[in-house]
Amino acid sequence: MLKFNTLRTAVAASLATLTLSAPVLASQDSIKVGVMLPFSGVYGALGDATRNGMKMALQENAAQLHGRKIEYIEIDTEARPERAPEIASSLLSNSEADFIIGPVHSGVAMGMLKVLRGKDTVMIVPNAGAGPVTGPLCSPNVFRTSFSSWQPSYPMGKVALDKGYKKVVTMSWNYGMGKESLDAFEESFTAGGGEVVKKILVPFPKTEFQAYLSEIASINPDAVFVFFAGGGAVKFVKDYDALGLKGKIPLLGSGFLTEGTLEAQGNSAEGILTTLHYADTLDNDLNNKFRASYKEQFGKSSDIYAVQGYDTGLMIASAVNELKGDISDQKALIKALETTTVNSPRGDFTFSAAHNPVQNIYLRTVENGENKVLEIASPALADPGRGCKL
Amino acid sequence: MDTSLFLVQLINGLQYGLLLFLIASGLTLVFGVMGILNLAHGSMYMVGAYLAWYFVEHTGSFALSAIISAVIALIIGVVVERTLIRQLYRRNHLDQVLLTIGMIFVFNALQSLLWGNDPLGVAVPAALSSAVPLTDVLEYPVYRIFVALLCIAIAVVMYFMINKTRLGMLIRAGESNREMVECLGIDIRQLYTIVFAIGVMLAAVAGVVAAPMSSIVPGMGEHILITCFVVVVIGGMGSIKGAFVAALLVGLVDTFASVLVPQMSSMMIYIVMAFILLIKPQGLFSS
Amino acid sequence: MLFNKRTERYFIWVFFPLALLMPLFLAENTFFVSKLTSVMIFALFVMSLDYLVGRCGLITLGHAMFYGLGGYLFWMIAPEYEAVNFWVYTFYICTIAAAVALVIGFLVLRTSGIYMIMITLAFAQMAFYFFSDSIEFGGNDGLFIYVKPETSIFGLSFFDLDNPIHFYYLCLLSLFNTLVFFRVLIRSRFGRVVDAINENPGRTTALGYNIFMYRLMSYVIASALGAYAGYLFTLQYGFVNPSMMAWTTSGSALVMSILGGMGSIYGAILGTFAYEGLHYLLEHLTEYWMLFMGILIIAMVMIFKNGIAGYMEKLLEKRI
Amino acid sequence: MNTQVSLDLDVMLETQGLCKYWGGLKALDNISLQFYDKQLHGIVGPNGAGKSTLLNMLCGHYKPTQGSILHKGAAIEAIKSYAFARRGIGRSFQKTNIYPGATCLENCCVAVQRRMGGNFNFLRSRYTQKVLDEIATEALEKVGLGHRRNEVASHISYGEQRQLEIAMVLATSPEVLLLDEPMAGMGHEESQLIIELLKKLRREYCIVLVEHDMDAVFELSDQLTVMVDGQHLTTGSVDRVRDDPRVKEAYLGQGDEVF
Repeated sequence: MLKFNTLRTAVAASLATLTLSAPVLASQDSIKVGVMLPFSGVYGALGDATRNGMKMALQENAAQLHGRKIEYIEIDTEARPERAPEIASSLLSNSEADFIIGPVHSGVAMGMLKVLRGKDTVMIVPNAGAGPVTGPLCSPNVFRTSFSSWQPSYPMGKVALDKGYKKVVTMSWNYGMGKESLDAFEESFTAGGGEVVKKILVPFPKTEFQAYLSEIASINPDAVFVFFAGGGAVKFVKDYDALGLKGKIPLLGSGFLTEGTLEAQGNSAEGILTTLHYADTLDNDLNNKFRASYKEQFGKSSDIYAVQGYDTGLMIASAVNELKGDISDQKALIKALETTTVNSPRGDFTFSAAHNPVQNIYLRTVENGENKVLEIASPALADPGRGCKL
Repeated sequence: MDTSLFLVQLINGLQYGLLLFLIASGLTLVFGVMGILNLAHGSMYMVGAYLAWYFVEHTGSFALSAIISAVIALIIGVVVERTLIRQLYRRNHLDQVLLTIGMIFVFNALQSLLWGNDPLGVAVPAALSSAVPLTDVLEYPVYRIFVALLCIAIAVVMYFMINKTRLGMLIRAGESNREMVECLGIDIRQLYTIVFAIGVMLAAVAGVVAAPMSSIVPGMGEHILITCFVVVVIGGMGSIKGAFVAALLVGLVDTFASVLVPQMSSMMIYIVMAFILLIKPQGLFSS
Repeated sequence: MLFNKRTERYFIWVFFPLALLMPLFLAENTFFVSKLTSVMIFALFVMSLDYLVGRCGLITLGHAMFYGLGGYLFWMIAPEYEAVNFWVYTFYICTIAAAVALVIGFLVLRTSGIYMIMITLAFAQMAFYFFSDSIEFGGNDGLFIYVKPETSIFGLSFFDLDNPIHFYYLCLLSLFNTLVFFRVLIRSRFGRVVDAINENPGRTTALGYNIFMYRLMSYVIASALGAYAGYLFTLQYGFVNPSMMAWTTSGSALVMSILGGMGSIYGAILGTFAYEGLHYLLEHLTEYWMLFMGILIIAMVMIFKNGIAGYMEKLLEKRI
Repeated sequence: MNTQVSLDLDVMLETQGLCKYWGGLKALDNISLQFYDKQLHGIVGPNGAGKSTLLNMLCGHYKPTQGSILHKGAAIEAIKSYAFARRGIGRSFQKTNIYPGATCLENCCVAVQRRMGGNFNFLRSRYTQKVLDEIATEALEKVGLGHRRNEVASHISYGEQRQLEIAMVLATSPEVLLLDEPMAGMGHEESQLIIELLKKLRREYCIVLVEHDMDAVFELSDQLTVMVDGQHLTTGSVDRVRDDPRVKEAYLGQGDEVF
């Protein structure tokens, strides 16, 4: 018994010093890619898909890497912003990552930026749409392969006007991404003469929508524009249907409303109009190939997050290729990344001065459980990058 | 707010409150009888929802899945009580808080392992999928009415069980005096196992019935857990009646706050709770 | 003697010299320096909680409110671009946090036991949603803080907060001072009453003490120090977010405090380093770190309930 | 009926029409008593007679439903429970109520310190004030625990813990001692120690003694009150009470578990 106790104590005491023992020493040859994504909790699914997509791209394009191997350092951010600076600095100084990929959550993005702006690494955001990342807080070493929250929502204003909607209620969670999305919609919608009769901001992450929907029903606007994603999107669309608003008041949304959630939403999602920089059903060779091999490799359907991850991988591969595998010169690396044209499943895109994709935004509708592309709502749309001095 | 909207919101609030009661009743029952504060109660709600989804996918029948899920929840309850909770009766609340925080970690990890992190949904059973029109635009789904009635039914059953049956008598006795129950020749540990299992089952059943009208996502348990705490604390810990009144109160406050004071809506229930505790530090219906 | 337990003296003689020398070995590895810094900051926070829970018997699940408050207060009262004095703002923040704690403590300390756990949680949630839902305070995404205070006293500046090593030493100093402060507090006559209240509140009332005042005072002290920790955290990365106030922050701080050995004060340092170390190790080893963390917490409650300090004391202290 | 014997002594503590109801249950019904300085007032009665309830109200632990408590003529029933102790009303408990983890000396120091002040002194060590230690030691010696002063309270015998309990009350320098069954659960010899102690103390303080050990009460009391079912039965000198037929009846009715 005494022996056991001693052992336990010894283990316990040594725990205190564990933080000091540096982990795996990396080989010099490999390119180190730090991955800061949520692998648990509400955003876990998004983190998974992004990672899968990125790895797939780097695997497919291994030939472009000029013999350099990729070493991944993956850390679960748990979507907890307060941990972000710490993890980011771990990847930056401890792992000396050449690229840091992340995050999904905008709050985490802000925390990462705090540490990584202007540092000797390249941060590539594969999802978080927070405006400031490629706006006032933009930085030469920060790129985004996804979108700014302005981008997918802005074109919807025009779509709504074309449909003849004059009075619209907008609604989202009360956080940066949500508010930026609503503002972008409002910007184009009111510029064309539309009126936002009510703007509802639901505390994040509340999903009790019934009270708000009842209120919308009593206002009875021409249409409703919303931003929700993930579990909230599922709940919202189901409630919208269950309370009978569907079919009476058209539902418009930023595309995330119906991304990765269609199966869970079931019939309730049919007919929703959304705008986004991608759709599963985009009919081009790259996309078809991508979807097939993703399904084969991971046993489930790909989604937008996988595409964004994939493009991140493509972008790294192409930059490494252009530099013949030597990425030690940060200026050259950034130059190479800036000028890349990514041949993405979503269609080719380039980067704006603020390092945000200049890309097509598609108008989609849900049909038979799929996001079907109706048209290009806005070709090669660039985020205005307000406040960025690059 | 005009009258019809007011009435609609009233229904919304009551319906939300009733669901809250269903979840909170297990929490308050376990606390009242056993003095155990189960932070992992929300995880049981999550487990119920995931089980419902899993069995609906495999059997196609919602009713059947509900029954299977409830039985599994009972078994989980018995196992958890026997192996873990049993060690804690003589410990303070702090240890209970920690143990059950540990359980939250474990349940969340298991959920992620078993079912992944994608948001999932369960279709409303066909028999209950119609809706009742309320206003020109608004309808009220039959399933939600059904859930509200079910919650009331469960409340009534609990009321009778506690006040009229032998088990209920023991539960009431166990609340006030452990020794007395033991004097009656009852093994109090058996009683505790039963009560804990029922508590877990109630949470899981709440998860099951909520599944068709919500999204099944990781972490769904924690958010509801805190709201349930508010309910249980306002009602008076251990009081089923209190939980019922408090659940309706919280449901209504939350619903109306969402519409009337949107800026403060998520703070509102906590403000109400703090206010009530300042007047009645033991909650509305404490024993 | 201030540190009356042999175990504690050993610990102090091992930990602080090691911590003092650490940057010499790790100077080029800025990550470990800043990781250690943030662990020390959190240890300071856990220490204040440990005093409250372990020494005063006041179990709170809302202590993180003050951690977050420390950060937000700095953002609120500091001018946006002017340099401010670290010590002056430490004083401001601790004072304001203490005032807030005085009001909240006055309300929550009327309850006890499980109700106190709940009502502290309620206040913390209120604060969380207040900051999370308000656009002025950056909402859910949090805020950046661009000011780094300077640390001169009478024109002499010892620390340059932009330098991670300097900041490391500032935090180490703060941690040591806090430890000493709590030791002094516990040894004081005030501490005697606090101990008495913790051991037997009824008896202490019967002896004529107004135990409410002592509890309130302890609550205020612990909260002010909790806010100080949050202030340091905010300074480290210039970043503040409502998730600092989430109940999970309070929860993990409680776990660390227990792991270290509740009420031992120095155990807070042990517990925080052990927990953070384990967390770091597990999350680098496996994606399912949560599972192992959960099992470890359960195991800890079941078999390791006296914490690391408790077991070390069992080995090192003379039997009476 | 008031059977209070008039004595030429100062009334220290007085109750007037004191009642305590627990819901519908009358734990204490209309009790009016006077307790004199430097006298030992015994209170006896069968289980459930309300003796402990009375004591708990005299020390401020319970608030009376009706009636008042006068200390030196001032009504004190409404003041806070800790303020009773500050007025010099100290009590011991039926179940041992000490700080088991602290030394005997420390136990008494807590009691002494309340009066000595400096309780909100955060910096000065608790071990630096000699006077405090001396008074605490004095209290310990008074009850015969001087040799145990550095022992941890949970390590001393049960009888000694009961003595410590009294020492703690004495250390607060009270005027009134409310003793709730100080001899409960003690062996004969240990009880004898307490009896000797009380004999010493009863000319220094106003003592209210609730006790089941009848021989001890008869031996010690100057005044004796008998209570039954929350009601006051009689009060008087030991001899008078002992011969009172109603007392016999009351106790016979209860069987003979007490005598």
